[in-house]
Amino acid sequence: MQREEKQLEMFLDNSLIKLNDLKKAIGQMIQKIEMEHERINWPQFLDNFALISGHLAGLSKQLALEYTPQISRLTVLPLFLSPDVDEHLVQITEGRLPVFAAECVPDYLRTKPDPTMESRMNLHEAKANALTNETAAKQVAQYTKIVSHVSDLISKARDEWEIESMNRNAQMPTYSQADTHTLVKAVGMGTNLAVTGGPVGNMLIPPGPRMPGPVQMSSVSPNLPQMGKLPSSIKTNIKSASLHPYR
Amino acid sequence: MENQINSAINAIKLLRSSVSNVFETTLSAQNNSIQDESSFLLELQDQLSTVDVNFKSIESTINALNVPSGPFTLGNTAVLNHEADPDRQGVYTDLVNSYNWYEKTHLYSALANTMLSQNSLKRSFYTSSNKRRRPTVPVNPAQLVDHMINSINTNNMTIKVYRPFGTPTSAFLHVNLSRVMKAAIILRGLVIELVTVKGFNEPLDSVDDHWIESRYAVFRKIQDHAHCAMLHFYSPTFAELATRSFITWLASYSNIFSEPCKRCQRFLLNNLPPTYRDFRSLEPLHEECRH
Amino acid sequence: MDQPAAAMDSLLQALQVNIIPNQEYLLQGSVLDTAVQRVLHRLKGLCDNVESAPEQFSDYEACFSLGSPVTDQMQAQQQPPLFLRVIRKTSEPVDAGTPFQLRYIGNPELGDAKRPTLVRASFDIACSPTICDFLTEMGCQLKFEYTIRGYLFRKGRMKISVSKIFKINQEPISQSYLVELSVLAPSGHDSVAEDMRIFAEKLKPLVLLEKIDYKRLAQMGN
Amino acid sequence: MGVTILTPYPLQNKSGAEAIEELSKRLLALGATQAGQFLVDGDIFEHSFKKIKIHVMHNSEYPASVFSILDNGQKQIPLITDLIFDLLMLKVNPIYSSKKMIKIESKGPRFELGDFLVKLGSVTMSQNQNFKGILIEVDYRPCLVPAFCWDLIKEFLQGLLGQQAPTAIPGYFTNTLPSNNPNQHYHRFNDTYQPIDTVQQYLEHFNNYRKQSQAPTI
Repeated sequence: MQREEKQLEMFLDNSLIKLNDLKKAIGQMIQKIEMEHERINWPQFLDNFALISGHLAGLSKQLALEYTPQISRLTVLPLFLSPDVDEHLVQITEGRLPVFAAECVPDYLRTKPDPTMESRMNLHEAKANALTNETAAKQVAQYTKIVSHVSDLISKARDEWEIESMNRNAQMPTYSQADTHTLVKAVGMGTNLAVTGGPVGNMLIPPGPRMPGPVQMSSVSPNLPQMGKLPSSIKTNIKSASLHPYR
Repeated sequence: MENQINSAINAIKLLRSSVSNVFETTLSAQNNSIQDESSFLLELQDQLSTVDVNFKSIESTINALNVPSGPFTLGNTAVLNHEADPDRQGVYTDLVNSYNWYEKTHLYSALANTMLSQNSLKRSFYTSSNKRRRPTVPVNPAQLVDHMINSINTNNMTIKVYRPFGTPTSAFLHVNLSRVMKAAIILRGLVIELVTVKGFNEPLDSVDDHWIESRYAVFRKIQDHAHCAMLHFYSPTFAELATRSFITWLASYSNIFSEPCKRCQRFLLNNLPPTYRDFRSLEPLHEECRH
Repeated sequence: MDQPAAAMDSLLQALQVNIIPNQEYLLQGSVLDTAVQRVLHRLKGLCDNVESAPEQFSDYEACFSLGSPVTDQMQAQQQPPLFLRVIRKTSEPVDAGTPFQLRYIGNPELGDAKRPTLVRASFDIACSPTICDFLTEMGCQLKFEYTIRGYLFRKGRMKISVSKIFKINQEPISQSYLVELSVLAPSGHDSVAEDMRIFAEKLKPLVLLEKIDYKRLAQMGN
Repeated sequence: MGVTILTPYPLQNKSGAEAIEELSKRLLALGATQAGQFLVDGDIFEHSFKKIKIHVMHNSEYPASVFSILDNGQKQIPLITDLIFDLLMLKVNPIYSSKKMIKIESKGPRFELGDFLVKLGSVTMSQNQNFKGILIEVDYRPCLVPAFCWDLIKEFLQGLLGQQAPTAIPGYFTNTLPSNNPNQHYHRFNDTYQPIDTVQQYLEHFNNYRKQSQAPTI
């Protein structure tokens, strides 16, 4: 019991420090806006904001920590309400709250949600309570079915994707080292190409003693690029010329 | 590794959003017709500094990345380059070619336009006043020309017909005379427009070659005579006959180097062979010996 | 015009100041027939002649050797035979004016691991069709011959050929296309090798272009 | 390039320089203009033990080409190549070696007269520049067939050289050559002229000069 109280105290202290920091930051910000609004520049302003949000984030982080005492279980009771001005209160709130009276207490000590939220919450709870057990179970089953179906779809797609890409990568050797060697050896050293008798260099006999004329070769490479193409304006009725001379 | 890439991608995202912020600010400032210029400038400066910071962070993250050692396994995206269907890519070359043609046409027509507008010189037939004198171009000159060329049958002369630029009315005749000389005759309908004479080993294939004189004095001289002959034989009413006679006359040059002058019985005069051919007898004469 | 210098002198001078491209930087690889379209497509994107289809070529190549009968008698000199190749265009249109090509290829140097490409001496000499008679009479022996058909690309001064090698009876030598990346440069232009390495990287993983050790290859064959 | 006729010019007790001087003056008087110099040289590579000679020649009119003529005693095979062929000839060195002593060249002024190109060459041999004689080259550039213009060139040569002009067609053009058709006489007179023809004419004359110097009967 003592330990819990100690923890609570420590937590409250920490929170207090944090809150004070936050207060200070806000105060500085307000002061800046009020006093230096002519000189303040945007980066400074942003810096201040960042500071404030940092403090806020730190605070909410601390509140969210699991090992913090369950402060939500604690109750805060207003012990003394008075319509008169309380000087002490004025001092500790730096003049912001002069009276601790019945009209302002609900605002300051609220631990429940906002009334509008609360009404919507109640609406939903009523609706849920109105359902019979049977329909509820049915809906749950339906929901589960849908979710599992979607998850099936996704995992199946992923499997397919992985298998496919693995297959594609595995299937696609685009070159073979052995062929490289065969080709390089053939071109470089004539392996598999050695002249086997027959007319030597028959492909190279110069055409005619003097006037070199075109030699018809049996090997015609397919799909010669259709370069000499032009609008069909060349009509060579006399001597056909395959290439356009003015291109 | 993946974390690094992730952070790099995040940094890029940040940069993009900050840059788009800058653009948004400038845009809105323009729209609001800038009430407070200095505050706008401050805002802009601030945003730009954020951009700068983000950019530096990208640089540092990228520097932190190390070059991948092996190929990435990018799932199916790696198969993208396998999707190279040549049928689907074939359009590109055609596009480039037609673009080039189009550009060329554009350039040429622009050049032609400036040339023509600078020289308002009118060739014989295009003045509206003397339309009457304009030789009528036959209805189907291409066939007539082909027919005429087919019917010309001279030894050791070959004639090729070209119709560049798709004009049906005009034709280029390329005449090869033995192994002695080459000539190009530009026809309009059946009327000779221009004659170019060149040596057998000189180029006459490109269009521009028709306006370049022969490198040899002999052929320059023959070209001059050919121009005279062109005018001599000119006859708008019997265009075919005129052109035919001209070609026959031109064919008589096949013996330019091997026949001495009929008058002085010598080959050379002023280091030139007999470059003139009589229009009727086709006898070879030196230019100076013809009177 | 001054006194024309003797041709040989000016040539030697040109050789001294390294302006004659006589070094070939070479990387070789191959690609299977099934994948050649992809390689061609990639090369089309990488290389310079974008506007036209890739240049196709079809050549006949014969390799002659000079010196082996002589060295039989002068074995002491250990002069390696000289290999000369004659290349003739066979693709249409066959123009009578197209010269034959005489190519001298020296022994390939592998260099150390740092050098990215193979380097070998190489002269390309255009010549008249009498070259074969000339070489035969000179004492050269025809060693082997083949036809080579394929596509040619260029990128700056780099030349990329993707070609298929056929025996003289038109039978392909393998189910692959030979891919060669080469630059002919004057000696001392080693920086081109680095460019070639970078270009070869871009063809991975379709084609693996590498420097091939001819000596090791010859031993492997035996 | 056109038909070129090469003819030796007898010295008649004049020195080479004097003869060249006189001919130059005559050409200038005819209206010629001097257009630089020219050089034709011929080198011989011999096989280390076979009787094969390779003549490697250069002509400054075709500065990017090497003209080689292989002579194995029975026939001559001409070859025209790029200039780099010279480098290749260095590579075949142990098998074929150059005979520096009989390297020969013809050089001198070059004149243009109308369409004619006239070159007056003084021939020197080996490295110590032994003067051998004068070769006159007349190139009628517009014409490509020797048969067409031989008479014309003959007339030109008579105009230039007078009595010393050649009257017969140079043997190079009239020698019958092996032909695919044995019934048909084939010689170069009716062929289209090619640059190698000029070089082969030079080679014939060079070989004559070499023979003269080998047989000291002068």
